[in-house]
Amino acid sequence: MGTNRKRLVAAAASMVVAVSLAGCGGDSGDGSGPKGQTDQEVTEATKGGAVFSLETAVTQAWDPQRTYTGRDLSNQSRLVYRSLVDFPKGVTDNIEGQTPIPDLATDTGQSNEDATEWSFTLKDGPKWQDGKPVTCEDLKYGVSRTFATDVITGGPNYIIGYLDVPQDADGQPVYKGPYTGEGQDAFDQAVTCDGNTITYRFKKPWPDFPYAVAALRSFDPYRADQDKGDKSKLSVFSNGPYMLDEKGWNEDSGGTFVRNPEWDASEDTNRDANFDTITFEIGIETEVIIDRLIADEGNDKFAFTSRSVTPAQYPQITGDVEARAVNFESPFSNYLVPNFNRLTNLKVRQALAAATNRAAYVGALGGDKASAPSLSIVNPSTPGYVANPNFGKAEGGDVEGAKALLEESGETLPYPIKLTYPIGSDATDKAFAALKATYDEAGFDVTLDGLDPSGPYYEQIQKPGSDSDLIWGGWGSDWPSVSTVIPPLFDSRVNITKASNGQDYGNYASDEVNAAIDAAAAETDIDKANEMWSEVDNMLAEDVAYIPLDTTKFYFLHGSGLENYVNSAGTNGYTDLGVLSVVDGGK
Amino acid sequence: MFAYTIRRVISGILLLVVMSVVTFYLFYASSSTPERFACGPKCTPTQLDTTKRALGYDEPTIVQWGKFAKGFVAGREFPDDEKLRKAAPEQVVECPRGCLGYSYGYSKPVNTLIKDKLPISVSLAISAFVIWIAGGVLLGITAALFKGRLIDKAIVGLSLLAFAFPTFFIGLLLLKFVAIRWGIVELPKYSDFTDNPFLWVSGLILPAITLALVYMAGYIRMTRAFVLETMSEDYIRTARAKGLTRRVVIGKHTLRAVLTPLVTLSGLDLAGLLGGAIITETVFNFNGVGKLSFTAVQRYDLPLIVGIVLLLASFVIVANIVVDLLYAVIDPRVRLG
Amino acid sequence: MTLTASNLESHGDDHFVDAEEDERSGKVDVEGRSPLRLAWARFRKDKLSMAALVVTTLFALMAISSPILKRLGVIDPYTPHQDLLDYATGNYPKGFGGGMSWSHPLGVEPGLGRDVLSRLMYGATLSLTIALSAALITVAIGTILGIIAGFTGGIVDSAVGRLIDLTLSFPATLMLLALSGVVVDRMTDLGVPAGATVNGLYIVIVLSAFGWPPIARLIRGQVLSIREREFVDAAILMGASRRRIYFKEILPNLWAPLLVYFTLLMPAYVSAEAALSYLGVGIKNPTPTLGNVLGGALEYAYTDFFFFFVPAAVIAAIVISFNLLGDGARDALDPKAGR
Amino acid sequence: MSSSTAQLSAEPAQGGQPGDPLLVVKDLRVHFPTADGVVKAVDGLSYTLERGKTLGIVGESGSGKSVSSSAIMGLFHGSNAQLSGQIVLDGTDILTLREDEMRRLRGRDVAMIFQDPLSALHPYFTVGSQIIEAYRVHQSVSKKVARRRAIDLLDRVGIPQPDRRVDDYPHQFSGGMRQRAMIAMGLVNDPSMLIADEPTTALDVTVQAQILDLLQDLQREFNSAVIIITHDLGVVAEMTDDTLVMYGGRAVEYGKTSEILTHPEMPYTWGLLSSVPEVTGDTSAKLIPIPGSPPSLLNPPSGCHFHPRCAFRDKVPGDLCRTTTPELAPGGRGSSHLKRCHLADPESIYQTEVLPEIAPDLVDLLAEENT
Repeated sequence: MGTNRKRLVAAAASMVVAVSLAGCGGDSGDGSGPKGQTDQEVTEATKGGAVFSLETAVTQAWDPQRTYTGRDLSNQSRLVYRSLVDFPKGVTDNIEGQTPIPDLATDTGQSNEDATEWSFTLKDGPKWQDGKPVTCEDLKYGVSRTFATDVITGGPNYIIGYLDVPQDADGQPVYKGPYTGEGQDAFDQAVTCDGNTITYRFKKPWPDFPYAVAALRSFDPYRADQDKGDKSKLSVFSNGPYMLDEKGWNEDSGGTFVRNPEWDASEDTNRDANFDTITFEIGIETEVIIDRLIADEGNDKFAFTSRSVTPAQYPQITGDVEARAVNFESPFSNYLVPNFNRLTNLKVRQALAAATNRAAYVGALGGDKASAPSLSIVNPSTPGYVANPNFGKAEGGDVEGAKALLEESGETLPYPIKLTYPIGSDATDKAFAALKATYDEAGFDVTLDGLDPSGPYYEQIQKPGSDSDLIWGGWGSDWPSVSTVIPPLFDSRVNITKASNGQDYGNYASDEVNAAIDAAAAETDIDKANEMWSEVDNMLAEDVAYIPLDTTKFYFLHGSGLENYVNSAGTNGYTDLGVLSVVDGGK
Repeated sequence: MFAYTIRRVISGILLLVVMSVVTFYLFYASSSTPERFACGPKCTPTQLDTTKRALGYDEPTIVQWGKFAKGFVAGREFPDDEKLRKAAPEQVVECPRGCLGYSYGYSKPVNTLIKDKLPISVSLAISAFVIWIAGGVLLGITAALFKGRLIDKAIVGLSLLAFAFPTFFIGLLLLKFVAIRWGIVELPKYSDFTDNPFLWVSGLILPAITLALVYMAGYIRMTRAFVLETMSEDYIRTARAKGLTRRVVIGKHTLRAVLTPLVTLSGLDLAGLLGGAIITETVFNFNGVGKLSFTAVQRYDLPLIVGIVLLLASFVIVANIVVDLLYAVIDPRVRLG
Repeated sequence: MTLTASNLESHGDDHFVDAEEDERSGKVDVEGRSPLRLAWARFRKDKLSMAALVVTTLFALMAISSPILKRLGVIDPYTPHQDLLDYATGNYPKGFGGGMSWSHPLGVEPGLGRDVLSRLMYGATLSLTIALSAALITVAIGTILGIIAGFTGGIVDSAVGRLIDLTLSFPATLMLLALSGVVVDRMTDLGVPAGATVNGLYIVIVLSAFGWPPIARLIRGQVLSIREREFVDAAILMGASRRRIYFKEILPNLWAPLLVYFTLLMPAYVSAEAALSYLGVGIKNPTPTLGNVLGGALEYAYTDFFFFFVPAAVIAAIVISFNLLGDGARDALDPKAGR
Repeated sequence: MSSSTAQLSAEPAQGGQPGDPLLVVKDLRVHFPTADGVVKAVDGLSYTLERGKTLGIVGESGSGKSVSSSAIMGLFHGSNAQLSGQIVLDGTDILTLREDEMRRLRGRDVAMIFQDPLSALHPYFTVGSQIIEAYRVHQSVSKKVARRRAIDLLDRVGIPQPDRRVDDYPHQFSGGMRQRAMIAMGLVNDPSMLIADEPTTALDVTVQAQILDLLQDLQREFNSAVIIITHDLGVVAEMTDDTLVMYGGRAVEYGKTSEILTHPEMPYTWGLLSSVPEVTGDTSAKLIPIPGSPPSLLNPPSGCHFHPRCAFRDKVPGDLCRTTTPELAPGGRGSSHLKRCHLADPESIYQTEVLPEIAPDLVDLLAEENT
């Protein structure tokens, strides 16, 4: 069941590991144990039936421009909101599964040479749930809403910095969104409609723009006449295969989606739309969800979840139950950053890196079903991932090596360290206690500073003058590219201001690294760019700008009445609702 | 009695005004950043600032309170930004008189949210109330009548046991074993009474028992003490001296006297619960006002927190008045003035 | 969850008098034993109360000794023993009963392998410390305000009365939850060490802040009745200062109800700590309290029932023994308050 | 009025022979086991009461006077009290009755008027309904008839506008009226015996007199036997035929009221007399309270229970008062005057040492009488 600290944290957790694409390495294969991701495949399906999604965290928003949680982005894409381009259904391979395919657009977009301008042409045929066609204006209106940062909150608003709209004195775009219409001219120049063709203009090259379109919902169309601002946060106006039923969405208990009669299956090939209805039951404790899925009674036979089995429940996942389980690496990575304002001695940082006991940390989290030690801040599922050679063995915990480095550092021992982390589940607390034990053995004196991630945690770590020495961070890339990992976390120019260090919690600032980032970001050849990113990662590791911890693993369970249960790479490893079906159509 | 009621109501209103000021200062004047939740993940400091302004958290507390008070008296429109309201009239949310504010976490007026959730909390409170009163009073009387005997010891002992284990633990035990593992009852789930009374009852049974147990424990002990105390009163001796049967002495004379404090206390306890039982609702995922308030706390949803605090306070204040009036009805000696 | 305060109130002024005891009450002991010795004599005859006294004393001894035992290394609530866990099953303890052995009599916890008994003992110490401090402060605030209100009367009395109304009108559980972010931040800014200290202090402060009104009412009532007695008049006539009257003349007459109330507040606060911990407020892991040890065990209802049940049973044992002690003390101190 | 009551009381006597005393109490003991030990509230009490006569039981609170009368009412049935001895009421030993048999006697054959009518009347029921209830539990009559009876009785005990006041609650009555209502309730079934427990204690002096008058009138009219329990010797003097003085659960002096008041033979009775100002109204009289406080019934003093407070202990040879319990036996004034005291010649001590202190003028009066 879980302490509700988890729930206090659940909301905030989405802030940290907000979203990611990236498919996930299939492991397993040795015959025993739960299935791996790549063991899953799509088979023939029968239409019909009702499926149930049991969830703990409430859905923050059904407004596409305000959505930023991986699960919700994927679900929206498969159920109700189509995009210009999309990731393919039912594919578990990381590369193929995370390569955009056309959806509303006729192709995957045309760019100019330096990738500062992208154009897409709309297909003929896609309709809204009231039968009106999806137009270029709808697309343009959708992204314009993001500029209304006083109303459209909670989404990936940073994309407004990419579009070529001039800035005002405060450094904010002069365009203030469609509601007040302030600066509309500037926006109309950045995004233009020419018949069925929409063109986006950016300030800087954006080579992987189609990935962002497929991964996020920010560029999805939105109908101006359906927009009631904040009032629309939980309403759905669909152009996908399903639509919200007449009862609507209840913010605390969920809702039911039924088939959208205006959706045309022949034209949309990326959504099988097998089941007739899907009901979201939200706000349930994780343990209860898993207990219900284990019990597999009544409607729960047709249920699935995005919550992983908790370590306490592992012993129950055996036999028939195990056959309904799948366990694989998620797109979410966790790491530690040393505070460069305080830990100025490289040897001390190196000692910390050496002493970081990933094996104990992973063990406390529940072992190899819960998490896997990692050797880079880049998630292994992200195209371009390379294990970073600077961090030694995966299990870590080199006490002797750390002791030697600390000796060399010339600091007085034990060296005091304040380790700040967001309180979460009981397992999280245990994991940090495990890290502390090895650090202390190596000559540090660690004080654990667990803070509530719904506020105090960020207050503490984002203050430039923070007294935290070591800070936990978690990250999932916004779209499958290293460019959404390293720059947002270590580019001091976008992060560090007088008041805050943004997401550069360690206050890391290196002109060298910044220059290398610029070079990699401008490279339009993806393979070449990945090599350059890998070099940047090495530079960071040499400075010990971060210490990798682990990759969170998903351990999902679903009811026995479901078929074609696939955790696609394109749906962030969550259940791909584009292929999911009910055994015999529920008959 | 009328004048008394008016006087009590006026002092109750004054108390609520004071409470609203205190609550505002406790929450709004604090150093926390309520806008962070609304701003969302990967929020830059500038966006945080924009959000703060949009939510009106940048204004002095007293100004925010003034808006709240004005909204309560005269109604209010959201969003707060007048320019935006004018530019985008379709976004305007009317919050009529009695307005408790607008929850940015839920994007709904606080009043709407409370109105939606209240039936759930009220159902839970009332069904628990029925169980604990029936069980508590019956068992309390039984224990008193068999004072010192085995049955008395068993009742008192068990009630102490029910009281000693934390509510959430008992709730989880019931949920995990009785409902999920053994499947003796359906998974607790709220259904509207008007939709299906049977489902309403069966969905409520475990949470209601959980909530009732701890109260029942208290009421058993209280009833037992009241009965014993009453049975030692002179007028009970008089009743016996008249030659009344034991049944009449206990069933009429004793119970009539015990009724008075029980009505008072249970009225206040019920009022305290109408506004939601945070732990029970959380354990059983009942989306009543209790869980709503818990969610509000998790999200730093200040208008929602303040609204619920004031609503619950008004329940308590009203209950106090009602109980005092009721007291005057059931106890002929009491005269209000 | 309601703090038992409301129930306590009604128990406090029960006085059920049996017909036979009516006769007895008239008698005054000719041997002149002190009331305290009489109460003790009565208390000693009550087997249940004596048992409760023994159990609470054991808990108290444990609470006092476990920091010492921790320093001596006899108990160790923090060191992981992952070697005792089975990595393949998700780091469950190897062996019988959750890894029970001579060095870990109650086994080790899954995941990290910390000693369960040590965590329970040290956790009980912290929970009892919190409960004790909160109960002391609650009683202190209630007593001081009650005495002042009862003795001064007039505006002060009605001001205290309004303050009581105000405090009681706040939904306590919600306030305890909602204020935690705000107050903990504030206290950290004021320099209270972050982590267990500030979180523990928060619990103590808010429990006291919302717990005092019933005591103030009780004491005010007692003061009003004591005030009418001659010895206070005498003290006033002899020119005693007001403060002297409060503390020298009145307080000694209040200790009996206060003692009873205090004994009953302790278990209420131990439960409150657990409930708040469940809701995410209070001292956090790794520092153990009964609340967060129980919170960490809740997931194991199916897979390790013993680990799941023991912390709750310890809480229940504390609550029951302190309640019985309080009941016994009340019966002994005021034989007319019957049960 | 009287004819109707005669009718109602025309029930077969339960084995009592005409001419036998209505009530015979023999060696009554009422003991309460408590956590601290056995409380001997009444320890070996004996007395008799004839029809139409009045007995006064006097003593301090805690002397056992109320307990003994509660025992007659059978109020200890079903409690943990241990009763022994005999209480023969109209030929029936009520200690041998089962509770339901006893219940039928209560209120019908023997009724009780309690001290402090405010607490003895149920606060939540009207006075009338409480009287009606008392009537109907023993008589199968309709509510209407019972109500008439209640109004009649309220009228008889002197409640003005009884048809209106019958629906009032006890708290709406004055103290005296409440006691009158209490008496009405006691008399409603025309009992052969009435026990009045401190009927006037809670009342102010003028009302006391009215109530006592009323009681006397009614006794004459209904021909009931009455036991008046009081600590007020004035009441005893005015109302009673016989007097029983109780101390520490035992009778210490028993005899005709005139005898006891004029020739008391027990220092405790002297003490009682000396604490009563209105016996004579003599201004030169001293009020001499009895030193010390009542004895513990749990742990009573050895020998004579009164010895720790007795001023005349030195007049008894040896340590007799402390070691030996005196018998309740005739003293120097004949077999009908019993006392429990070791003093050889209490009469002379009273005359020479006590009386001059408490009632100087009475000494002369007595002297005249003796000559």
